[in-house]
Amino acid sequence: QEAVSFALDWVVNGTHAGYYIARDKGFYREAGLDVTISRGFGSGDTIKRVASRSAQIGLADTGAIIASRANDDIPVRIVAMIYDRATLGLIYLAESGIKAPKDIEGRAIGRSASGATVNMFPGFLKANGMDRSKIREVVVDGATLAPLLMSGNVDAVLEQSINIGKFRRAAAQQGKTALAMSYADFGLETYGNALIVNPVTLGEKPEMVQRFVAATLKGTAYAFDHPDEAIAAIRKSNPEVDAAAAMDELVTLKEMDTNAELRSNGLGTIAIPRLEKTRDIVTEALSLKRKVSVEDMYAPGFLPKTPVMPGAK
Amino acid sequence: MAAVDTTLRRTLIEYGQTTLAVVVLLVGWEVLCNVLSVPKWLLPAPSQIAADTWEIRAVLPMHFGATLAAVVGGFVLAIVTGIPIAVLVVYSPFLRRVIFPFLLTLQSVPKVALAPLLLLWIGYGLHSNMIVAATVAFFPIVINTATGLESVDKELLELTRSLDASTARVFWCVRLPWALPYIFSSLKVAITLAVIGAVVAEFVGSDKGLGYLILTSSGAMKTSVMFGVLLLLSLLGIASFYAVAWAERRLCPWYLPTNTDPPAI
Amino acid sequence: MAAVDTTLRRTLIEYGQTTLAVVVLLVGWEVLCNVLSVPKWLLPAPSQIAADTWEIRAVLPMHFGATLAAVVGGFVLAIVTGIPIAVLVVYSPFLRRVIFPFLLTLQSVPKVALAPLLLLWIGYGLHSNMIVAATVAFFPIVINTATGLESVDKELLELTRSLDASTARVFWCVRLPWALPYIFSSLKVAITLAVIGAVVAEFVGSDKGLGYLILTSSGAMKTSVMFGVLLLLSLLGIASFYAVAWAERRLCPWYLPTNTDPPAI
Amino acid sequence: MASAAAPLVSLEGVTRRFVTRSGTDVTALQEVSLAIERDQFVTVVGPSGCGKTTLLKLVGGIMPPTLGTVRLNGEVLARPSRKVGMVFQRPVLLPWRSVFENVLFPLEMLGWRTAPRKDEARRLIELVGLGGFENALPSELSGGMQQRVSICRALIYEPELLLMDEPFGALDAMTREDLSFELLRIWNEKRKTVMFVTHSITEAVLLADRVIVMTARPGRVVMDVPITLPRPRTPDTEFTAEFKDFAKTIKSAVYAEARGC
Amino acid sequence: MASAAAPLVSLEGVTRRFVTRSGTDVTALQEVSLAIERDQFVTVVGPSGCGKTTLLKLVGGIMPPTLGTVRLNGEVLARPSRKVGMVFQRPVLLPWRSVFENVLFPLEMLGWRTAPRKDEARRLIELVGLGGFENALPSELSGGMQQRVSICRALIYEPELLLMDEPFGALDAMTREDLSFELLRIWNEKRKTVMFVTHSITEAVLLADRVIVMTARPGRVVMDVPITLPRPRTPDTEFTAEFKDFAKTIKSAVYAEARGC
Ligand SMILES: Nc1ncnc2c1ncn2[C@@H]1O[C@H](COP(=O)(O)OP(=O)(O)OP(=O)(O)O)[C@@H](O)[C@H]1O
Ligand SMILES: Nc1ncnc2c1ncn2[C@@H]1O[C@H](COP(=O)(O)OP(=O)(O)OP(=O)(O)O)[C@@H](O)[C@H]1O
Ligand SMILES: [Mg+2]
Ligand SMILES: [Mg+2]
Repeated sequence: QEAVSFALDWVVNGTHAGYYIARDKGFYREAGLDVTISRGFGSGDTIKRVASRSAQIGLADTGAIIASRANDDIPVRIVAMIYDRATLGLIYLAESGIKAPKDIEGRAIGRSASGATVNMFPGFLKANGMDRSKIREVVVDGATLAPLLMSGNVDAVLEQSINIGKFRRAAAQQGKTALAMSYADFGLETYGNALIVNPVTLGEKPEMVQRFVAATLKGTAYAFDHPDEAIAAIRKSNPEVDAAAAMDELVTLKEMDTNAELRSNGLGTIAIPRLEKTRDIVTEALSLKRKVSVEDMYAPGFLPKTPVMPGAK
Repeated sequence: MAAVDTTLRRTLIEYGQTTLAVVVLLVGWEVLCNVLSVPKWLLPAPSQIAADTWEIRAVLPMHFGATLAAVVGGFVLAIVTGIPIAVLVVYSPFLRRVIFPFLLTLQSVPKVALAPLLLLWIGYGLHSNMIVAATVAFFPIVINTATGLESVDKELLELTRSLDASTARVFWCVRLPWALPYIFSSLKVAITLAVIGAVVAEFVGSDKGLGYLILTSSGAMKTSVMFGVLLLLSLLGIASFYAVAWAERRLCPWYLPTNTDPPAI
Repeated sequence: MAAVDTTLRRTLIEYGQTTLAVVVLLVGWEVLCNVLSVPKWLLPAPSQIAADTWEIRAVLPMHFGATLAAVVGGFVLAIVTGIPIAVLVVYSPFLRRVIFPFLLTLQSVPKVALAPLLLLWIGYGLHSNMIVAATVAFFPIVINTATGLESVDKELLELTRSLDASTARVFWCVRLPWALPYIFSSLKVAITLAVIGAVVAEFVGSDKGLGYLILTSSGAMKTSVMFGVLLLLSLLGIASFYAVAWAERRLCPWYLPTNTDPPAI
Repeated sequence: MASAAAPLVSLEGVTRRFVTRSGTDVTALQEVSLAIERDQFVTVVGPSGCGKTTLLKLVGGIMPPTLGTVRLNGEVLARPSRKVGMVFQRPVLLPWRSVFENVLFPLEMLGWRTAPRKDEARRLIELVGLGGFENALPSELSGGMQQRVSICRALIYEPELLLMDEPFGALDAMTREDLSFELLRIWNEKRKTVMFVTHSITEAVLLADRVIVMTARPGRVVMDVPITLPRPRTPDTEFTAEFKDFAKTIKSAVYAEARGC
Repeated sequence: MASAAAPLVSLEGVTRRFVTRSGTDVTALQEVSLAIERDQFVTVVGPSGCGKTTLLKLVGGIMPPTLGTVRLNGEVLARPSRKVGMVFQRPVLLPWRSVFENVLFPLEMLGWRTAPRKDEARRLIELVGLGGFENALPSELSGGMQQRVSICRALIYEPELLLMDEPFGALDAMTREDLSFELLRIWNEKRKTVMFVTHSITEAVLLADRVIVMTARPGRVVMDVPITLPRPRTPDTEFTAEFKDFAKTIKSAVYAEARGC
């Protein structure tokens, strides 16, 4: 058994079901791997951990990866895509009357000071011909976004759509409905979280990476098919995870990853034109110093030979 | 006998008052939440908090223990670094001038911003949580100890000088005991800061502890559990503060007021 | 004339030593980064930090000013709440027993966790940043002031009692001046905590200030800018600390050592 | 209970005990009964540690008796009276105030205006030989100089009853003599009552209408001698035969008591 | 420079000035030259504030002179000597230590073992009349009792040169007399040198080989009287004619000096 340390992007949640079920069902063991999963402290931190090889494999946002390659040349490469589309976007209440991006003008929105969703917001505005000066922004801590929206202080918040479940339930308590709007649906079609590896590791242990990716994708597909079992696997080692919230997150991820494209190419695949597009959007939004080339961020050839299809059903 | 009775009665009254105050607050909070029907995610009622927190009772002891260990370890670390630094600063004007800017830098940089970097350098785990807790807690100890060491009665120092006593002896037998009211005053502050420091470390780099629980429960929008954990945390803070106050009472009764209330600050 | 010369020379030497220490550190850091070729994203070199921070020089004054205002406001707020609370606690054993658990709760709960809720209740803006800064800073003031007020010479209090003096007069003319070494000791701690508190408040709910800059630069993976802002922040901390030390020297020279170095702690 | 006929100060069966940190009881005063008439100059002598300071603090109302009652003007003393002034055994000055400000301190405590008494303060400071030190801090004075400041402080607000605990203890013979006669002059002129603790038997006899001799611990009054020497007293009084008789009586009482303990 | 023939203590043109916070200069001692032979018992008298304490602190080496030199055994005093013991004017006890521990304090400071001197400590405490108070804290003692503790503390390590600053100031006449003769006995037995500041002219003459009279500020030595009274002295010495002559001479010197300032 080869020991592998794997760093998540953030605290354990429903989107991580695939790794836990892969470990629980023995997919990793079958691949000869002994995987230690540790929580993340934000994509930026995970990237640095992988770069400094204190973790061998990591899960991080593609935008953050591109930025860190461009700004500081941090040595990491994408080997597989987990979120086929970035979940960046807005969450708002149906009762607010917002229907299209334009409706946000003239209203107050809540956002945190930084993060991918915030970084991409200008791009979203530009793509939809909106004027930022017409929007009043309230900057708060990420944890406060939901209460802020529910209390009616703002009409929308910049928040990943993966978290819609929690908002939905909080809104329901007040007899309201929470909805999500993705940047990806309005001109900013970018990739989301990806698996990353240090190029040195790639050179030393390509086999191990391949086996890890294959087992991970297998676990992800299994989790899509058996969500209850997958959530239970998470809660076995992380009892603090809330089952209902985790289920929402897993379901959202599944919806995202079971599109036509992945159904034909298999989980984890990366389309070069889409990656380039993502790079262009990010480079402009973050006014990065340089345009990273594809081979500078993506190491092809680590996906399984036989594609793993998202969901048998 | 009568004296014992009075003491007992007084103690009961004292703790009774404290308990009463807490109970009144909790009841008021509960009533307010119900009357105004404050939404649960804004400010959950105590009953709600208790019920929801009770559900995770199985994992609580483990998380509580992790935080407690980081607090105690960080506090001890803060003492064993803070007091020697204060000593250096008091005895050597040169070191004072050289060390102080760095101490102040370390102190004014928010640990929340520094902790991720620190953890990247020293790794994750209990030891790093302790170190973060210590960095948060040690500054008041340095300042108060230094002030205390410098406040020694001038003629007492002259007495030791007339005996041509070594610096070490004067330190241990005169300066340090003299500074104890200052030191304990700072330890009471430091212990609460150690609690904060441990939790901050758990926010940014841990997968257990009360700080981690706060993070996960707030992430899952379980406001009531978050409040429950915050209350547990404040219990930890209160208990450790009174433990320090108790130690002070045991170790240096001479400067504490006698006839006033026992559980003084 | 000779005396003035000596004083001037001594002052120059002192500041020279401090400056030298800082310069040595910066140069060492720079050299180390270059020699070991430490990656920029792990620890950027000072030259890198300076260059990258220079690029955002246009917005720095505004952010710096916002944080400064929150620090000063929070510090003042901490003083005007902390000292009265200490007074209440010292004069009324009943209030001590009732207030202390709440103070300790407020103190042991990490402000990073509390601030979002607080901001939700009291709104966003400079005033709320000040309040958060004050909550972080006020506890040492309470503890040290209370200890100081209680440390008054017993016979001095007997003297005032023999004059049947009002509590207010004894407080203003005896207890408060007597407690000043304790109070200033805590103010030196409080000012650095106010810096931290202001930044934490900016982390969780602000669109300006050095805290906001740290968040955005770390979010955009600009490590060197983040370091630059952290250094600026520590400059703010150092300057405000020495401002308090200077005020102490002006306001109460009587208890400070005379013949030692002027820039004592 | 208050009546014009009542003595200014009266103690009835007053006992005062202290509980030490180590838990033992020390009886400082035991069943002391005593009455002091208005305008009397009473001196108290007794071995060190016999309870003289304790006695003064009880009369000053800054310490309650364990048993018995202390009356002032016939009324049970519930709190210190503003008519009482106290000179402590230690100088107890405010370290951050100059000599001048320390002397004015009681006026502030009493809530009186200080302006009208500033000249008086300067006069008192001059009187005790501290002219030129008005702006000095206590830490810049010698022991005896500090003690003199504390004497000025007790005189500035002209209390009716002066309680003085070894006020001249740290002074040289001459300053001591000068201040003694100064005190007698003030007492005579302003008609005050004085309780004065001293270790000097000569001083005790020279100043007093009445000398109270106390025993060693537990403190009790063993002798209460009216001093019938004529007034005004002068430095020469000391050399009269009557004076020597009084001094001898008291000395033997003090010595007997002390040796006996 | 050191030689057996050199006096134990010698001051050559010693001046000591203080700068006050308000910026003025106070000259406490001015051009004092003085030699003290081994085994002498020297008493120092002078008006309050004339620099007696300053003189003792200079000899004790805990304060440097502004001008001039202080020699001990012929060598310039660069740092305090362990052969010198000091009784301060204030008791300066450690508030957290019991009487017994306070008495043993100098031994710890000197780095000596305390065990062999514990009996001696107990004996000294008994001697000054504090038997039974070994475990009391200083705050539980009267002023005079604290002063006696500080006397024991200076005696415990048997220094060759004893500097005593009004050691009996707060004591009653009898305790004072007892302790004076006790001190004489120790001095005689252990062959020590003593510099003793007092305000009592009687005490000064009774104890001394030599009385030094100082002037008021700025302190200078105006009179240096060898006391040729026979030894051993007893309480009766005080009543001899020679004694009275000496006392008178000194008294007039002190008074003249003081009145003159
Ligand atoms: N706070 C205290 N705690 C315990 N014992 C005390 C306290 N204050 C005084 N005593 C004891 O009470 C007794 C009398 O003390 P007091 O100060 O009245 O004596 P005194 O006559 O003034 O002596 P002196 O002449 O030395 O000043 C002493 O034996 C002392 O030990
Ligand atoms: N730290 C100081 N700062 C300024 N002046 C001082 C200081 N110490 C002493 N003096 C001054 O020096 C002079 C001599 O003081 P010293 O204590 O030697 O007098 P003394 O003879 O011992 O008097 P006493 O009999 O009252 O104790 C005094 O006038 C005093 O004001
Ligand atoms: Mg007394
Ligand atoms: Mg003196």
